[in-house]
Amino acid sequence: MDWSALSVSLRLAGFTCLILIPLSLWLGRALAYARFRGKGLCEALVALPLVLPPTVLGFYLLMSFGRDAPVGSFWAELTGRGLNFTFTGILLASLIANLPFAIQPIQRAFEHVPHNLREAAWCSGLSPWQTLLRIELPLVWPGIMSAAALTFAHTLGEFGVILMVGGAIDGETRTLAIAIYDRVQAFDEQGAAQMSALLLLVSFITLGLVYGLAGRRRWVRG
Amino acid sequence: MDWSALSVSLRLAGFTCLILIPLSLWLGRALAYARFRGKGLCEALVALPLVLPPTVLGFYLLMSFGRDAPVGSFWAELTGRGLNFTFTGILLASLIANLPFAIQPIQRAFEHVPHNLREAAWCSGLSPWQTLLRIELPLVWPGIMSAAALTFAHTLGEFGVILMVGGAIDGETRTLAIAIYDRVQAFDEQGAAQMSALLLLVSFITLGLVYGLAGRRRWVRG
Amino acid sequence: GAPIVAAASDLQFALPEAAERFEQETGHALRLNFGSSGNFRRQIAQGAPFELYLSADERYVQALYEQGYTKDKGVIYAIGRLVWLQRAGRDDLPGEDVPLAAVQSALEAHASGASERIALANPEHAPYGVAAQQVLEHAGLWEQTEPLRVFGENVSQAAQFALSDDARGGLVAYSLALAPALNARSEYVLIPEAWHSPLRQRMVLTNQAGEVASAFYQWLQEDERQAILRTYGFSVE
Amino acid sequence: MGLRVAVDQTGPIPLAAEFVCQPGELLALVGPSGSGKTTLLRTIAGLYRPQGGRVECAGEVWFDAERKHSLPPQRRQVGMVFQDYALFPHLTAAQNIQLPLRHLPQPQRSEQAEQWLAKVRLEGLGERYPNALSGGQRQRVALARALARDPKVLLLDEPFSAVDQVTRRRLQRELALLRQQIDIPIVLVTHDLEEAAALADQICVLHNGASLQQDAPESLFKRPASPLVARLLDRHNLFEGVVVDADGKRRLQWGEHYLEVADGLDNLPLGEKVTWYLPPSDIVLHRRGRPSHGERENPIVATVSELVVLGGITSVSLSVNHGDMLRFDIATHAARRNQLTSGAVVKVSLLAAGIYLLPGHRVRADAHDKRK
Amino acid sequence: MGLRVAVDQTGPIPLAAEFVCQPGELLALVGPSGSGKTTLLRTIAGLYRPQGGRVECAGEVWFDAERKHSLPPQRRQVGMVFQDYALFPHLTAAQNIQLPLRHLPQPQRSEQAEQWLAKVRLEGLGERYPNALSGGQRQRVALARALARDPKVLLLDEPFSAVDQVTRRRLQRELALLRQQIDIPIVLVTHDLEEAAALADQICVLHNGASLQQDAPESLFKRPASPLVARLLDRHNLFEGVVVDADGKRRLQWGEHYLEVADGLDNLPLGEKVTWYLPPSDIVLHRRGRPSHGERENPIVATVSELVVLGGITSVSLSVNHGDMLRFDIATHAARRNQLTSGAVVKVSLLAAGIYLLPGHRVRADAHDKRK
Ligand SMILES: Nc1ncnc2c1ncn2[C@@H]1O[C@H](COP(=O)(O)OP(=O)(O)OP(=O)(O)O)[C@@H](O)[C@H]1O
Ligand SMILES: Nc1ncnc2c1ncn2[C@@H]1O[C@H](COP(=O)(O)OP(=O)(O)OP(=O)(O)O)[C@@H](O)[C@H]1O
Ligand SMILES: [Mg+2]
Ligand SMILES: [Mg+2]
Repeated sequence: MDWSALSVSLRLAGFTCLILIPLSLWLGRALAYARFRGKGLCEALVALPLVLPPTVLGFYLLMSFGRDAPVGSFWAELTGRGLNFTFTGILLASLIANLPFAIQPIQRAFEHVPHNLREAAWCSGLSPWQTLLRIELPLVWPGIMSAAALTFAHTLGEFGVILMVGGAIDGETRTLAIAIYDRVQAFDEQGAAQMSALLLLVSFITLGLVYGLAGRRRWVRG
Repeated sequence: MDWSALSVSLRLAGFTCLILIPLSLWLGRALAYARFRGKGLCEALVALPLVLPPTVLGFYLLMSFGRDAPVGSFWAELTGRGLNFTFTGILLASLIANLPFAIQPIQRAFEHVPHNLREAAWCSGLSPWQTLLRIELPLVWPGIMSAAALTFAHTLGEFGVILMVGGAIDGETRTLAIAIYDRVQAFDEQGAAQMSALLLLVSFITLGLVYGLAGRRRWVRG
Repeated sequence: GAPIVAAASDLQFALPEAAERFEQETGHALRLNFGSSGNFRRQIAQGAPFELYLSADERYVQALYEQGYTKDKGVIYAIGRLVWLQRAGRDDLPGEDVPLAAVQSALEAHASGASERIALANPEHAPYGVAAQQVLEHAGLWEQTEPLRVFGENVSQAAQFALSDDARGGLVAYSLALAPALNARSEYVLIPEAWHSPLRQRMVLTNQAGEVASAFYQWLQEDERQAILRTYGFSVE
Repeated sequence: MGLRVAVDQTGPIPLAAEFVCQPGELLALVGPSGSGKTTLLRTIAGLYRPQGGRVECAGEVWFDAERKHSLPPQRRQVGMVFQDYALFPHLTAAQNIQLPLRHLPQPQRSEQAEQWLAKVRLEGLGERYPNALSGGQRQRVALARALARDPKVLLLDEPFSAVDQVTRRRLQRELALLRQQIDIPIVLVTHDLEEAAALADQICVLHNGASLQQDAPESLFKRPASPLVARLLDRHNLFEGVVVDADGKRRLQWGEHYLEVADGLDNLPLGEKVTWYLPPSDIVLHRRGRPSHGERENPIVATVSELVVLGGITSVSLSVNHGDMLRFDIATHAARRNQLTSGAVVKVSLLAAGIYLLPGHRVRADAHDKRK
Repeated sequence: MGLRVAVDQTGPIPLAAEFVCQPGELLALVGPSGSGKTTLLRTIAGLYRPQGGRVECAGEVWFDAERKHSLPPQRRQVGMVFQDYALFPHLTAAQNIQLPLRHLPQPQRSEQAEQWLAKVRLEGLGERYPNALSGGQRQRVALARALARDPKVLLLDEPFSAVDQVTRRRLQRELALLRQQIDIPIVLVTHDLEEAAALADQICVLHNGASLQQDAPESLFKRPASPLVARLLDRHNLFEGVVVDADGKRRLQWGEHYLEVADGLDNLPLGEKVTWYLPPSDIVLHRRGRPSHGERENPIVATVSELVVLGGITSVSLSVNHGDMLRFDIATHAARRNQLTSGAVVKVSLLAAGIYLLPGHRVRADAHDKRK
């Protein structure tokens, strides 16, 4: 069993959720409450990372993360390190690839928050920030859980983008998905099956916990 | 430009949406309204197709779609044709791979339908079926649009599963995503960029339309 | 850590054995990454930390050399061979003299309505795919097989296709056919070398190569090591 | 043949109610907030299934807990106004009203919707979505939607609570007209006892899920079955007395007074403590310097302790010597004319015919509903 | 120093209202459903920004359209009861009430929440989520949440509409107690004119977004500024007359009657048509066979056309010869004693002091509010 790959996978999925969910809360909320003409186009734009085949998206990311490309050189100047073939790089790639899964459920959830509850919160003296924390977040919680679950699961399974940008470096960018892929390619079906089972088990437990917790809302319906 | 690949892609994405959305309406609604102990686990199960790397999922599907495997032989007996390397096969694979994207947004949307509106519909004499059509569907519409958009976009970009089950047969299972991948692999970056641009454009327009239409709900908020 | 070697997928079985022996002899460990040679070429051009690159396609090495990412032009380390691979136990393996008889019979079956596929790697970018195309063209079957062909992304996937229930078989790398993992499940016949242009595989040290990688590079070129490659179905110049 | 409801369960919402409503009759359900009125309406509509009980309407059994039989809401054909309106947010006001009219062809449907809109005084607002309507306008759309259904029974959960008095009067008139046209049972939940008295043929008083008394408004207000009912009906003038013998006649001793009672005293044993009730209309103020009718009946001297002027009516509270408080209303000009002021000493008569002895009840100071 | 509101816009919701509410005062906003009451409260709370206007409270400018200044709702510190309650569904009743108390330490917070729950008579229901509460219980949680806020101004949008009469009375008493403790302006939207009369120091009458009249309840009910106000206040007895000279004295000709009027007639030119109003309390029924006070003032013979008994009070409609309808209330026993029955001919006096001549208005048959 490739434990270091599992650890990379879990770290990648964890960090992706950790960064992407707050970001999507902000973006999804903005999209949910905003009313402007080009909103449909904006929403379409958010879904676009999905449309490219992962390897191709990975290819374009590899190109733009390079030290000669704007993104990569900016990052290199900032940190002294490149993006390609580093954990940071695959994390960034994973953030981009997962954006649609994270934003959409959260946006929909915010759209369902009754406006008068926000007003009632303001009238109870809650600042916009407190309103977000104490009223909106609990109400959009199922949406957040959906977003987190989809992001988490998809990051675990993501392969094309990560392989391209990360280069499958042991202990840094080689995820369990890549390891399983390698096993399949090497016709080691038993090894692949074992790792797949492990991956499925870990995900199942994680997701089961997430959904189980999210489902425990006594206040839903009478 | 590979027009036949584009046509396969659009057909695949279209049919996937067409079949998956009604299915997810049924499943997502059942999950939303049901209250049972193992519900969290059920929901986790739905997300699992995401967790496996697409190629690996594809590999397992290839195995189980084979003529000697249960699914494949059942299908062969039914229709006289195999599933692997056919459009039907990749459609089935695409349905499985996209299940999580379709079900989750729809389930969340149904969870937000106020119970008393369904009751009011019943008291207005609407059968459960009419209630679904005239009350619930309009109310979950944004969720359906989210599901359709994610499914559509993801099917266009899906590559690992489709290639594995479909074998890239021209005009039947070779999608635009595969064609783009092949261009990239063949170091024909210009070709890849052109096709990518086309894919992005088509998706952008489709999604923009979808969201634009979905957003035109005059009744949302005062 | 140990230097990373980026190697073409057809070396999946041969190279680990070589690396293990190298470690026994020198005490130096290596990390092996297998994958698409094309992807590796791209990644090396982007500064990937690969020290040795064993490509299935010598043109990629050439290109990297010209762009200045490698120490030199590298050397040919092996020449690949092609086989007809099919599931074991079918009882219809073609004879050595008529390796493409299976393709013929698949074509005949197709004419009568059945559809058993023929798998090969994608000739657009996979070297073994190019060779397979040449073989079929040589036999004058390229056009006819069009409806039966399925393309793997690489030669490994082509082998998976070849062994699936819905395929008659496929044209894949000899090195895969010899792999222990496939031995029990498959049978094969060799394709004459003359039917396609030689699959020359070239390796090269990248600019990042350190001492260990250079040592391995040299080590692989010694005659006795080439025997390992030979047992895995590569011929050597 | 009308509506017969009997419901019985111990939890989670305790219920023990029974009532009947004949076709063409209007039954008002009254009771404190949380007493189960909405739950009972939901039971009739088939939206709530209590553990035990039976609902029958027009000779059909809609619900029978014993036989585990329950007709779905669609087949019960009720017209229901929900307490929180439950308007469909994605349909305009007119479309909301048209929804139960789907059996009609479209032109007729919109015509009827227009008519209903007019009847609830919302002409011209048919194209508005509910979110662009005020609270009372929404409630009226809900009312129109329920009435449009052509129902077998009409269930109205506080249908006028959000509209102003003038509009409410008009809607009540519409409801009264409707009652003449269609011969169905109507169950009305209301908090407004005047509304209940004015509109209902029967009133059923609920408390903690239990039906305490069902009766015609007049008898109910005159003869509450228990002190609790009296209190729930916002009645005052509920006192305790003892049956005594005074000069050979049965009298009700109340503090220092020996009250003459027209009815019911003779059957009671001497020394029995009884609870009695006097409707405010049977308290007669003696006019200054002039005799007035009924003056000889139970004259009582009392002190004005409170005067509340509500337009043309003044509500007077008198405290009698032993501490009890008598309340009644008189016309404001009469109060003025008799120079009623706080602290003034006045004489009133308690009409013997009005005194009602509650059957087997006594007023307990602690009789206080714990559940709200 | 209290609350001063002036709002002005043409659309989408037309508004042209102005009112003042002093600290410690309770101002009732009354008006037909859809007249803009909720919108005005929302404007005060900062949830709605009209195109023009100004809101000032406690010397602070909260909103000034001209200067494009608007304080956010958080900084206005209002306690608001929303018409649809707007309870937080994910918080229990107690947590809902605790939300505006976040400045207090937790133990104190829960203690206060308990106290508020008790004040709105919801002891023991603190742990319930709103979906397990009845309509009236929810409304009371909303009320407690608004009161708990310790606000600078209290905005109550029909806060008692969903609770029964007895509970309502108790809540009104709590509100009255609260008013003695805190010295803030309270704005109450209500449909219940009696409630407005009983609770409010000032009433402001709204129609189609415009404020028609603000006044103390008594003066308002006695002296409505216009027929429209009278109608909105559900007043009847609004008639038309002509100023005439009879026997050298100014009189108001009404049908065949020449009415004596205490005030205001002398300033009017002869022949002027005026609208006049008579509060029901100034109509005095002549008792059978006995003279009664004020009998000589404007005696009128009329026919009883309708009698509605509402408990202790009977509402009487009399039709006079020329077709107008007089309405007033008397005690039910008085009605009985005087043998009032439908069709009976009776004599009443219209007290000269009560007749109020509306300034410069005439009753138009078509004066009918188009918007609801
Ligand atoms: N889900 C629930 N679980 C437990 N108790 C509930 C639940 N829902 C409602 N109740 C309780 O049931 C009782 C009856 O509620 P119901 O809504 O029928 O009252 P109501 O008479 O309509 O009151 P209101 O006049 O305030 O509308 C209330 O005390 C309420 O708290
Ligand atoms: N979004 C909107 N667009 C246009 N008009 C609106 C909108 N929202 C409300 N209105 C209208 O504004 C008017 C005032 O509404 P408001 O809610 O203030 O009335 P209200 O006096 O509170 O009535 P109620 O007593 O019925 O609650 C109503 O006629 C309503 O139809
Ligand atoms: Mg209720
Ligand atoms: Mg309102």
